[in-house]
Amino acid sequence: KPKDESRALEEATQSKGRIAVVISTLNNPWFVVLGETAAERAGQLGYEATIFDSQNDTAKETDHFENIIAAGYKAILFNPTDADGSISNVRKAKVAGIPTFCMDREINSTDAAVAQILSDNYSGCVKLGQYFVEKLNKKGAYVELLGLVGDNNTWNRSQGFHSVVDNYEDIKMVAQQTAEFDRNKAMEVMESMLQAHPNINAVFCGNDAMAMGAYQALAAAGKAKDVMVFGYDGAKDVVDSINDKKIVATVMQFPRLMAKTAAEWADQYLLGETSFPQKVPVAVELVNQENVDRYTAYGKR
Amino acid sequence: MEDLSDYKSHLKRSQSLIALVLMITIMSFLSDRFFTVTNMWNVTRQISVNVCLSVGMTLVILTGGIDLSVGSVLALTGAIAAGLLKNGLELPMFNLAIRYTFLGAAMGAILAGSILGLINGLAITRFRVPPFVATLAMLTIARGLTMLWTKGFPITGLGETFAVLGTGSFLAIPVPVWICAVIVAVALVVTKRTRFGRYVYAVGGNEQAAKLSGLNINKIKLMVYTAAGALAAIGGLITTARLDSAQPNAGMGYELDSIAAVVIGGTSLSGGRGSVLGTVLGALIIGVLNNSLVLLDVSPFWQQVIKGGVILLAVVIDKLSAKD
Amino acid sequence: MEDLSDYKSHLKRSQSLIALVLMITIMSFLSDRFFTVTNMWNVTRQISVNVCLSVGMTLVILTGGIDLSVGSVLALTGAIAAGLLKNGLELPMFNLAIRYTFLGAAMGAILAGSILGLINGLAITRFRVPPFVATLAMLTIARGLTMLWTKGFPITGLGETFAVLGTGSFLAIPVPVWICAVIVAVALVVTKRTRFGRYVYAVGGNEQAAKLSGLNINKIKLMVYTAAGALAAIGGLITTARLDSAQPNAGMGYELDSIAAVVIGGTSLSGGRGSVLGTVLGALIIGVLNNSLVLLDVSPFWQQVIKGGVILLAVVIDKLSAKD
Amino acid sequence: MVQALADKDSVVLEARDITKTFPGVKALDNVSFQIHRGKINALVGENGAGKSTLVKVLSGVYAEYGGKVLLEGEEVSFANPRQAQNSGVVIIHQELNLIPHLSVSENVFLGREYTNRLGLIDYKRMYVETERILKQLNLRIAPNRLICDLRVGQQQIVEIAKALSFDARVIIMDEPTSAVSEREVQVLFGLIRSLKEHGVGIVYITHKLDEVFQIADRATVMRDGKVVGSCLPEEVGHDDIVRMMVGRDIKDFFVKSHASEQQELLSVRDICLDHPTRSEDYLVDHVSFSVNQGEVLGIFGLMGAGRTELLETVFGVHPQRSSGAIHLQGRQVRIKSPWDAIDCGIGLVPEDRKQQGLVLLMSVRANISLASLKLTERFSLLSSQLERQLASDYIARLKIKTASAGQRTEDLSGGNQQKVVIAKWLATDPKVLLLDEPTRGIDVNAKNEIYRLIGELAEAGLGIVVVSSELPEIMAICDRIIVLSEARKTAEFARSEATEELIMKAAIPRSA
Ligand SMILES: Nc1ncnc2c1ncn2[C@@H]1O[C@H](COP(=O)(O)OP(=O)(O)OP(=O)(O)O)[C@@H](O)[C@H]1O
Ligand SMILES: Nc1ncnc2c1ncn2[C@@H]1O[C@H](COP(=O)(O)OP(=O)(O)OP(=O)(O)O)[C@@H](O)[C@H]1O
Ligand SMILES: [Mg+2]
Ligand SMILES: [Mg+2]
Repeated sequence: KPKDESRALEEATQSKGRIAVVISTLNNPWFVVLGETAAERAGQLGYEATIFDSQNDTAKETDHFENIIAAGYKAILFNPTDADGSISNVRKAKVAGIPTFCMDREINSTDAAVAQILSDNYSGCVKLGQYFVEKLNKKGAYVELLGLVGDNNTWNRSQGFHSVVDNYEDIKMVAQQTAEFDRNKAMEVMESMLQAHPNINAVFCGNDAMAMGAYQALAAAGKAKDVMVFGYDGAKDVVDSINDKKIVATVMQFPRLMAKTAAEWADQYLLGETSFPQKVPVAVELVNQENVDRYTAYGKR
Repeated sequence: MEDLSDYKSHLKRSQSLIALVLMITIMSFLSDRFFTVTNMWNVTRQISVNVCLSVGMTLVILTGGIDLSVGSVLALTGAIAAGLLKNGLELPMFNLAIRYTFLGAAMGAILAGSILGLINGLAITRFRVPPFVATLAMLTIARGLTMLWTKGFPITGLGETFAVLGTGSFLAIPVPVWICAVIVAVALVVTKRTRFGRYVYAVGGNEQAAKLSGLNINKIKLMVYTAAGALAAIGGLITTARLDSAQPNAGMGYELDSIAAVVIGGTSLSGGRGSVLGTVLGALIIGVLNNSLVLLDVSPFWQQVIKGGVILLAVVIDKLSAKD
Repeated sequence: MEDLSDYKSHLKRSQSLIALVLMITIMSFLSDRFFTVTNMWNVTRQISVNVCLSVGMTLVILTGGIDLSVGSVLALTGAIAAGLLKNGLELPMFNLAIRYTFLGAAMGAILAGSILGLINGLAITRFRVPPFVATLAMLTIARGLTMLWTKGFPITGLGETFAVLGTGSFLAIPVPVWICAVIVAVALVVTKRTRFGRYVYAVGGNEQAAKLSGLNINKIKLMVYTAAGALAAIGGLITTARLDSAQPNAGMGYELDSIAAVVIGGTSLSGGRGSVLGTVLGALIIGVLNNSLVLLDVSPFWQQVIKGGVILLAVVIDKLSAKD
Repeated sequence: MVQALADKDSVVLEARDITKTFPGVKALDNVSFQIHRGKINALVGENGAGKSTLVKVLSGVYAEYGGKVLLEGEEVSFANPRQAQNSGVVIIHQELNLIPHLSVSENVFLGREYTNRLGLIDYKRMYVETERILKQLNLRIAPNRLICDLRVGQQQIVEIAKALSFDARVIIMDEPTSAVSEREVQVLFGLIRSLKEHGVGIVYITHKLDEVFQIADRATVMRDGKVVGSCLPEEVGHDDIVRMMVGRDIKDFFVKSHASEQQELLSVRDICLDHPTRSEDYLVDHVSFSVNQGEVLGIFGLMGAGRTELLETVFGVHPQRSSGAIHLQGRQVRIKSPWDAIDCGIGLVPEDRKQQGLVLLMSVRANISLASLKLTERFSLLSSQLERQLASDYIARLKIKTASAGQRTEDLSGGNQQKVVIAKWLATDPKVLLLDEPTRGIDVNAKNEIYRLIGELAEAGLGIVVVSSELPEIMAICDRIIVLSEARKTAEFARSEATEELIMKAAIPRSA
């Protein structure tokens, strides 16, 4: 008897069921924003949302999917760890009748997820690369700080950037090192790089945490004025720093927008809507010292 | 007395079992999704990789050593299997390109894992590097090699046959669970019923006495680390097959999970005491815990706190009840 | 005989020194940027956090234990300091909001670190949980608490005074290096010249004998883990101050770096043997290595392979030369 | 009445009706025992009789027990060893309790270091004090030497020094001489006598009954956790005490010679072992010896003469540093490792059974079969039936007292542990058995059984090499005796030629 009661209670409070938000990692505030916004929006729409942290490990993500299917969730708002490795997870959910909506990162399959709301790292970095070339006047030496070398976003960004910058013969990359998306590592690596290459003109960082770390190392070495720092993400620190004319530019992605859209589409899907575009790119925008007043952390003002 | 000591060790072994049963019982009340056939296969499938690593880790720890490199070796061997399967191996100097079948690639990965383990063993026995340092170095080296081999990109699209290893079922039981079961069964026979197994305990129990009893300590250690490497490779194959993709940063931090399973299972880190069965229980406890936290909708930040607390509690209960 | 053993232990201690000098010499040839004053301060500043953690780790390992939680404790205490400084502490039940000065926040963090360490110690001594498990649980718990405290976001904008701790200089020497130097000096005196220090060696060398000599083993262990927690908190303060921001994911994997420094410095993982000075050398070796790899523009793919190889080599050289 | 009162006054420490149980064992059963001021009370009894347990109760190691402990007539209950020490009750434990990587001085003063005004350790004072005590004990080593660099014998003397450094009313010595040589024993006895003159009450536990007669004022005998009697040594004989200990008569065993002159089994020529750190120096310096079938060869020497190293070298423990030729039954063999030695039919019962002989965590059965596990295989899997059979054969044959073959060797008494080690080697069916101090720390009864065993094995045609520090033992059981001194062989005697004087003369180093 008590079981029936509790179930009745359950149904009363969560009439629309549970939604899972699977995020590749919560180690970075950007993804925390993505996950929490998705969960919050789903909550507003009447669902109970739970966030899952895949800790950058596709195998952990697989575990989560299996558990989610077993637990009977209604839908999955999904930020994949890997474009290829995550496909089988989404397929599994589909087979179990659970719709998946990808956010920010895509999966290399068009028949698994209901829809993919994507932030295009590659073209974002193309934009950044163009601005980079412009600011350097097509001439100079720079270093690049990569993210985790085993992460495909690291390479998407790097490749987008190089697809532009490598066309200019007088712009030379004098060193390329990894700082694992980490502010502290970036600071330390930058400190050491400045020893080897004291006369660089710019730093390109694969995310904003590294941009902040690199900037701090430059500031400590008294070179903040001579070396331009470029980041990627649109984190609060960096938007503020651009405002303060410390960092030159970053690329704004819109995690809140993507998360909200995904949650809303999931709701519509569960209410019977069936036609969604498979891939929806959410434009990424360059934030520089001229237009920074239009932006705030992870979005538009 | 025979019976007494047997009984005692029996009780000791069943401590982790009690903790596990307790957890399962509580969970069955808390969530009606928990005690279902699908979910049980989920849990066992999810722990299968950890079990592979932990069986090897148990052997290593029984000799009084430790292997921190299992996670990296898993990643490297998974990538090697995927690479061989997908691109074959080109040997330009011989103007040769070898294509691999599924089996060939799997064998190649296991061979590579064994060699990496053997190198650990050689560093430890020949050059007397402490196991912690030797395998820590290997952790870094193997991760670096994984990056070099994959160039930082996942290797995907490995085909149906290979995927079976990770996602298939045989007689309604998932293939990874089968693999695990076979490994555990072999490990049980080896540790309990072969000379080698006995020697593993003897080396960890008292290395000097073992040496003076004519055991070839170095050989035993080499074999143990090699086995750990090979088992990590099997773990790598399962992971890769499950994801249909070899991830360059797969297996990060798995060494701690694996050591945790071994220790929760009652194996002593100073060697000579413990069992494979205990390790399996330890892995199950961790697996059930992970699964439960998800089923109960615990928020990810709280999950870590609770997970740490439960592991602590499991061991404390174990110790307290062992006291009487 | 007397002279011989002195000479031997002297030689043993200087092994890591030789490895370090060798590395520095080679690097001075390979890069003229290496042996400069700025770069030396870079290296020492960069290792300062690891030295803080490793001094505590040395004490713990000397007693025969291990502390895997230092990285998480560093993150949590750093976040606590930043949170206290920035937002103060609200105690709604008392209708009270406390604001913290720089010093108050720092003290609060160190207190928190000590408490976390004490909890480790209590789990180990009162509930006889193996140190590996107890501190592994704490690793998870403290990370979870960090996430809860920060809600997953960095806490930034901590002000000039606080930043001095990380980026300031005093008499042309970076403040973190000063802090480190003081910690090392105190630790040297404590380990070599105080009763407590000798007891740490005694507990690790032969716990039974130490107990029969009337030492309060539990108290010594409690103090050691508490010290490790407090030192991790100092590391947390430095990290936070250097970045002018408390990162929720700070300190991940630092436990392995720290243990590596201790072990490369010649301290035995089974306890009772080693020294703080050796640990400092170990940390320096790792620091110089990291710095060198960047100065030489080694590709990130190769860095890990080389790093592992050099660590292995350093220990092998050590062992080989100790043989004769 | 007056007499009784005076007697009572002289009691410093008293155990009254002490009962102590361990899980499954009643180690002490209503034991009463008195320690008198200025008297030496010997405590004897078989292995496992409860001697160590009794003195551990008296010295605060075990805080939970039934009965009373009285110090100067007042009941005390020491919660830990420190409290006992502070009350002047000091114990030298049977097991060495030293910290390997601390110095001699730090070990002597562990837990009560001298400190200066800053609270830092005052090494200078500690060194001076340590040197003074070591001098009394005739041990010439620097107080800052690390314990791990000392030999066992020296370590034991440090342990004694530690006890002497207290201002003790009662000193309890649990087998303090099990690892030290005769000369040092005499030094120790001199010291004990002077302590006695200063009114210290002394308890002396030993298995060497000769020592009881040499030094004790009174002897108390324990058996099975009870005190079975007490006597004045001058009033009783050796056999009386033994009878009390074992509850029946036993006779000292003398091995009869079975040596066949023709059949040379093992011959060792010019064995050398280099010093690990000093070049040009040897731990074993061109030693040659041979053993015939059925012969018992004794190797005598003072502490540190190199006897252990000699056996180890023959057994292949130090292949890199050793040289020399070994012939087995006339054939030259190369022994580069213990398993080579075992292949050749050589077994080694090492000096320290706990550190080197046994895997204490493993069962009696597993220890017995460890070196011959191959014999218990069936279809290349271990057969527990075969193994059990093997173990029970030897348990019966060697009369090993164990609850079952499955019991952990850790829980066995010393003599029985030693028998397990011997059983392990017999199971390999050896031709030559090397025994290093086979009777150290075991009681008369067990000793006699081991002597009997040695005799039986020799009779069965084995060649036996026995290293011992006890001259009477060597002279009783060996057919031939060689003497080592400072790594060199200095003499060889047939049993008929050997006298204590001759042997000692050869054993004493020339340089000393
Ligand atoms: N910690 C312990 N736990 C369980 N049993 C014990 C323990 N210590 C001693 N015993 C048992 O108590 C009994 C008495 O042991 P004790 O060590 O006092 O003997 P002993 O007379 O000193 O022998 P020995 O001459 O070999 O030193 C033995 O049966 C022993 O097995
Ligand atoms: N590991 C070692 N390093 C340096 N010297 C050693 C070592 N082991 C033994 N020695 C030295 O070798 C010599 C012989 O020692 P050994 O232990 O063989 O003597 P022993 O005759 O067996 O005496 P004991 O009665 O102590 O067993 C001693 O001078 C000792 O100091
Ligand atoms: Mg005893
Ligand atoms: Mg000896």
